[in-house]
Amino acid sequence: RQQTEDTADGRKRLTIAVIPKGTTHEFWRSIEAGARKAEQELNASGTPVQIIWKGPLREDDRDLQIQVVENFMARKVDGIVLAPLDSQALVAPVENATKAGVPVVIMDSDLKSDQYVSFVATDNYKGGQLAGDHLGKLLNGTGDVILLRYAVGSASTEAREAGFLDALTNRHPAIKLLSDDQHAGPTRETAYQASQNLLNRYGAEADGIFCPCEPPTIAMAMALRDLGKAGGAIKMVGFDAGSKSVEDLKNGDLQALVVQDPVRMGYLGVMTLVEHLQGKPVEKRIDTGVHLVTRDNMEDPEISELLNPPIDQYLK
Amino acid sequence: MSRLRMIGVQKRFGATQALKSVSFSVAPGEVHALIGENGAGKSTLMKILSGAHRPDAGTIELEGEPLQPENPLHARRCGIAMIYQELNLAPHLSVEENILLGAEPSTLGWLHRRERRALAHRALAELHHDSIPLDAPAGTRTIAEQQIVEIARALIGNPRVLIMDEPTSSLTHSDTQQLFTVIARLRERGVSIVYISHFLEECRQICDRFTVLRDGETVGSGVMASANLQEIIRLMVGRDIEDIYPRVPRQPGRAVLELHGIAGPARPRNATFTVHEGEIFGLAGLIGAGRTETLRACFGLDRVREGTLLAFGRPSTHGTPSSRLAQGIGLLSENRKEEGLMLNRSVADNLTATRYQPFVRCGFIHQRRQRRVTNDWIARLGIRASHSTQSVTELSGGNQQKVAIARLLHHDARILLLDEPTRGIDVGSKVQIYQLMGELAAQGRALVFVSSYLPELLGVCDTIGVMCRGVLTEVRPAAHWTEHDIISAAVGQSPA
Amino acid sequence: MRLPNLSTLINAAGPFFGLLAVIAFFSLDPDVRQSFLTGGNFKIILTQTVIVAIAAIGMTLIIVSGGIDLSVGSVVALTSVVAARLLSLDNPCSPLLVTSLTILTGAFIGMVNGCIIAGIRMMPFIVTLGMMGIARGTAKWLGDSQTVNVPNLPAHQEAVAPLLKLMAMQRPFEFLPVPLGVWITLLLAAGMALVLRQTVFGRHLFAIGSNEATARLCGIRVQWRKVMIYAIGGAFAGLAGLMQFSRLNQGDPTVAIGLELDIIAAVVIGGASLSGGTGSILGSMIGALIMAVLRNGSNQMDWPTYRQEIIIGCVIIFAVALDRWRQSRARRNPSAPS
Amino acid sequence: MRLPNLSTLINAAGPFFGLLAVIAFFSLDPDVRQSFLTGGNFKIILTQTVIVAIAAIGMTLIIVSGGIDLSVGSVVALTSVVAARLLSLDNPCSPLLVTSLTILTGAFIGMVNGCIIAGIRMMPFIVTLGMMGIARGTAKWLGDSQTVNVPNLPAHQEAVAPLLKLMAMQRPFEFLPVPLGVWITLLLAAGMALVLRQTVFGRHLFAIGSNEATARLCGIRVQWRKVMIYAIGGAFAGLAGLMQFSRLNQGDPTVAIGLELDIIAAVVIGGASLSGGTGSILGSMIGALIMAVLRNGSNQMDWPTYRQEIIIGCVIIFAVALDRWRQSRARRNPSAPS
Ligand SMILES: Nc1ncnc2c1ncn2[C@@H]1O[C@H](COP(=O)(O)OP(=O)(O)OP(=O)(O)O)[C@@H](O)[C@H]1O
Ligand SMILES: Nc1ncnc2c1ncn2[C@@H]1O[C@H](COP(=O)(O)OP(=O)(O)OP(=O)(O)O)[C@@H](O)[C@H]1O
Ligand SMILES: [Mg+2]
Ligand SMILES: [Mg+2]
Repeated sequence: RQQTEDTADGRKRLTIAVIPKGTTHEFWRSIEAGARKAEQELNASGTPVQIIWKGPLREDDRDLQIQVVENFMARKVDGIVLAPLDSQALVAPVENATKAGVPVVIMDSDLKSDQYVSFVATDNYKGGQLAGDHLGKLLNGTGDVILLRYAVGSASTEAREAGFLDALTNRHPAIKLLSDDQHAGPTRETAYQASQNLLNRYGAEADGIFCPCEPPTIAMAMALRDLGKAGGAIKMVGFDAGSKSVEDLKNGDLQALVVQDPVRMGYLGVMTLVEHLQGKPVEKRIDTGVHLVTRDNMEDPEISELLNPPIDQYLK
Repeated sequence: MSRLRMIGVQKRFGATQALKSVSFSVAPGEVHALIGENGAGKSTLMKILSGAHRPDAGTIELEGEPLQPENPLHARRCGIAMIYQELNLAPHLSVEENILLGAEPSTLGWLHRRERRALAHRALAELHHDSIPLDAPAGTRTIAEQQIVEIARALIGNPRVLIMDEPTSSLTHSDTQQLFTVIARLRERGVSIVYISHFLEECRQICDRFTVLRDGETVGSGVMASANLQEIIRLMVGRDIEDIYPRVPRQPGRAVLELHGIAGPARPRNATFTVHEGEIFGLAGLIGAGRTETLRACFGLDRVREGTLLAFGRPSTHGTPSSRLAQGIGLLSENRKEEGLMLNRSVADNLTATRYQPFVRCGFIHQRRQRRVTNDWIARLGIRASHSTQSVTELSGGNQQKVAIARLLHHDARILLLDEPTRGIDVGSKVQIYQLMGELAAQGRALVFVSSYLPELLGVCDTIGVMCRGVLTEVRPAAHWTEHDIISAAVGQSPA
Repeated sequence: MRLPNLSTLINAAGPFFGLLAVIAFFSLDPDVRQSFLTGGNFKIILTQTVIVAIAAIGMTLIIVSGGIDLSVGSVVALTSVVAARLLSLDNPCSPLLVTSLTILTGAFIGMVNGCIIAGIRMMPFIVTLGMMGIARGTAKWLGDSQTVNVPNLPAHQEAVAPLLKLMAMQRPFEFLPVPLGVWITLLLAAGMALVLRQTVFGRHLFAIGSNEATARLCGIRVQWRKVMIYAIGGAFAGLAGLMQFSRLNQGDPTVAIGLELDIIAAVVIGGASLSGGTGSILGSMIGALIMAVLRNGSNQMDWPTYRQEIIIGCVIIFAVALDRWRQSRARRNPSAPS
Repeated sequence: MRLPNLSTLINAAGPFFGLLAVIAFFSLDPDVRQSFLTGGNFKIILTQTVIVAIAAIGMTLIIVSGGIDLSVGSVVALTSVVAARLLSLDNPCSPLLVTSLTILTGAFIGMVNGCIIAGIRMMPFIVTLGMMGIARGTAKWLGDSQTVNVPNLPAHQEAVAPLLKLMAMQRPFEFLPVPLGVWITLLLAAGMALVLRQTVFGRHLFAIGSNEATARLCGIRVQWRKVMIYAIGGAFAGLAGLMQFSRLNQGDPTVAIGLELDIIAAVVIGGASLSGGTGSILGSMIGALIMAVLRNGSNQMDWPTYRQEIIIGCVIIFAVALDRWRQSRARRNPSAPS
């Protein structure tokens, strides 16, 4: 609540606002866990830090996210870690905050500006390419594929979709796209309806499916199961390590998942900001990595931690 | 030469031919009475003249020039103003705004404040009602004051033809007289006035000539002074009515409704009276005296603040409409349109709304039986409806009222509280209702009859009480009252 | 007891022909027809209609009585979270208990709506607009701003299993067996249609919607009835929330945003008037189906999302305009008494 | 011409005290006060209110005349896309032309609403509900289902620059200079308040909302007026869309979902009744401010989102309940005529 408050040992406590795009998906929960992890480590190492976790009132509303950024700027927090809902819309508030002396670290999705401290994110385009290549391999280079897009105007998923499409056209030209202009919408319910309706139309012809983030991945797997086409009849590659998706992968309903490392993203976002506040130089672009997970490698300890991040350890 | 002529005007609403060729004319400076039964087409004819409806056929001439009123604005510009039968006010707007509505003095859309107030004030002053505050929202004034506001609005444009559709149905006696002096003044100025009323005595008092409509046709016209009332009634109804106030022999029994010092939230302040089985108890008073509120308090619609009420000998001061209905008390509202009826529901549903038990089997309503019962009532009361599932909107005012009364009969109410049951109803229907009331009393039911029309109170009731400013001052057998006594009691002068 | 009479049927016929027209339209294209006009697809459509349809039953009661309920979408989200939370307790509740508590939660919120509307005599639009935010916030609060997933433990999964069956789809390419939820919806719709048409309670609803003052005068306890009506509407929303849970296998506090408008549109397309006094369950069900068929068909036609939105918007306006026109014509040429 | 009279002021006082109460509440905590009660923060609040406030001016006219417009949110999105598209043409339009065309687009949609409502005599709720989908779909169509960004070329950026100034915030920690958009809002609010109170048009609006039949019989061309009212409402929504563009520096077809409910809430908190005949621009502006202060304050208090939603819901119900209570008291003790 207080911008800078002297703690017992006389050191200034840093207040850092972490602003996700939304709060309901597990992905954001992992980001929060990462941020909390950083908070705990910093506090333990003698740098008092307070993290404020604050999502927008309505998910996916850019103006409401701008309002959150502005309100934190008015509060004169020491810094902001932001996952911008849009690469353009958030430019002005971020630049304003920077001008007002509130440094901003961008995470997850890009921002069309250079007035931020650092950009900490997955390479989403690369993630999409990974998915495209893997699906191409699964189908041996031929077949009919469905792309169920996420939502209108979401930069990170659009990059994945673009990466996926480019991988197909460049390296697997024999694969045909059955449908690539349907949007799943923001919730699992909207995604489920769209999946059911799409599969009803193309279920007989399709050989492969790609979904670019958590809600459509889970919903499409549900729809495939309804149809009895799960388990390999239609090969499916999803994105993000929702606990349900991980289960589906284990059961073989999903053939592969492209996963990011959200805990690391949250952790590095806060750490980078604190380093910047302490006057240390930081990288302008920090890649937190993407990994292709299949049934074969999901038991590797490194991957296993990605799939089941130790969230509860950091969130009380 | 006549100022206004309507020739062969026809109008059809769906299946009803409201007007089949009506002709009439008015001269400058003439007050012309338009008389007819409910549903004869009086209001429709005048609405055509004022541009609210378009005629199907026929011509209208104003000062010899053909006129086709396109809409109310056009008619107003041509000098035709109308006071509608139903109150037409914007309740949220102030009195002044209502008076000037549609004729606001302005330049380029900007209102002139001073001129506005002066105009409104002048119009009210002409009606001797400049005490009505100009800035008060119209909805908070009494019904009578609202009626005055409407009349003031009609006077604003200095009309050449002024139509008054039952302007006095909610005015007090003195306001009515006030209105008549205004009418006389306007007549001297050469304004032509069309005056519609079911009170034939009023028409006699101020009208020069009359036209009678029946079933959408002109059936007669003439000079008022030389016509006799019986003659006019015969023209209206199409038959002779011997006895306007038929008396059915009856015997009062035990007391069933006793009020002791009943006071409501604002009105009444103190009402004490007793009604017996087989008695018609009349409640007289000026508008705003609190008669409606007395009935509403009895029926549990308004809170009873003080006093006690005994129904059928048992104390039950506080009640709700449902408990009153269960006791066998029924209320007929004075406001048919807004409270009395569900206009878009069927006759059957309206008629049986308070008592479904006779047709309920295992929780479900047996619809055929419901319709059969409804048809019985339709036949017994002579309601003009094509079938029991017709919606009530499609009935004329008098028949709507009969449906509302039939509801009380179907409920088999032992005490009937009737608030202005004859308001806006033609002579023929009135007689039917009086007859019915008499029969009900003869069956041993108790009736409370609220009316502002003294002759009918004196003609129908056994006992009459008079209310003045919320206090029931005086109760006497009807035979011991005269019209003059009632008026003096109602205005608060101790009766001679 | 009697079947609904002729005029009721004719009134419902308008929306019904609308439904046929929409289905016919999507069947024009032979490619689409192949997958669209199949038993399996109609099973999908029916399943997708369940949530809107159940909530629309309650909304029909509310709209017939002259009210409106904007909080339904939020209540669906809240109750889906409540169901998920109850099943995530250390000792998960039994499916029956979950069902009853979920429905009761909905009914409780409806009752609060009703009490405020009846008690302070406020416009239902405002009260339920406020409740929309309150219920949504509560859902987020209960869900800790996240979706609530039932733990993957034997005891919990056992408790969830029967609930998941409600909306589970088997044999995707055949019409039968239709999920249990569809049968429940049909049963409830038939039951409430009877209640609305053939019982005193139903008559009172129509009376209140048609003219509240008259209803009061006729001894109907209008304020109590309103509390009841909103509570029943809330209970149906609660059941819809349970179906939502069953469909997603999770409680999602952000689900069903704007669903209330779909539901209201369904009821209105089905012939109800927002000024109260008219409406029928049958019509509302058909209205809900029309919306679902439109959505399904647009997906199958591969129409972009925007075209679907535009067309649904046009259908809403067109359906109601047609209804007005039909009614004004009916008034002009009144049919013989039925 | 005269200042609004006493009773108007007293009517507006209710919401005004509400605003003061909300501000006072957030100032209780000394820590929060430090950042909350600053010129910079109030500048932010005002800027955040602009879009809702501008749209609320139009909505006030519509609600006063007894209507409602659910399509406003979608129109804001659509017009923000239109502005972005016009600026992205190979030869970008001049800022002035963009402004006029954007406003005209809004006015056009409002006019279509008005024509359907007045022409077929349909309930505004339904018509604008349909239009909500249509406008949203059209926005997505025009935007190609994406946000529309103005190309980063000199000619284009030059055209955009003046428009971005509308909502640009300079010197974030001082109250002045307030963005141009705030001044425009104030000016328009003052202008429309005058129009509503002091012109024949305003009179007619109140008359139509208070009693439509009477208005018609008094010679007011009700149907024409309605077309005009909805067109003006749409024009204000169009201007709000321009402000939205200026704020986001992009046309966003998915922005402002559900904004119409915020706007309606602002107007109603400001003392208007959804049944028509009452309402004031001043009140609506204060209503919009209350909502923005609540949102800003909750952020500063570190409240979780859900608490904010619950509280705003409660405030809506409470504000209107209070208003009802005040009015019923006023009716019981009528003050002397002013
Ligand atoms: N808007 C309308 N739609 C359908 N029928 C109508 C309409 N207005 C009037 N009617 C019918 O036209 C006929 C004439 O009605 P009108 O109101 O002119 O009668 P009236 O002579 O004024 O009766 P009252 O003395 O009761 O006022 C009636 O049968 C009435 O039912
Ligand atoms: N809605 C209201 N608000 C404030 N005062 C009212 C309202 N309705 C009625 N009153 C007041 O209550 C008193 C009695 O009302 P009302 O005119 O109904 O009496 P009444 O004797 O029944 O007259 P009548 O039956 O002849 O119309 C009047 O002084 C009136 O001003
Ligand atoms: Mg008449
Ligand atoms: Mg009365």
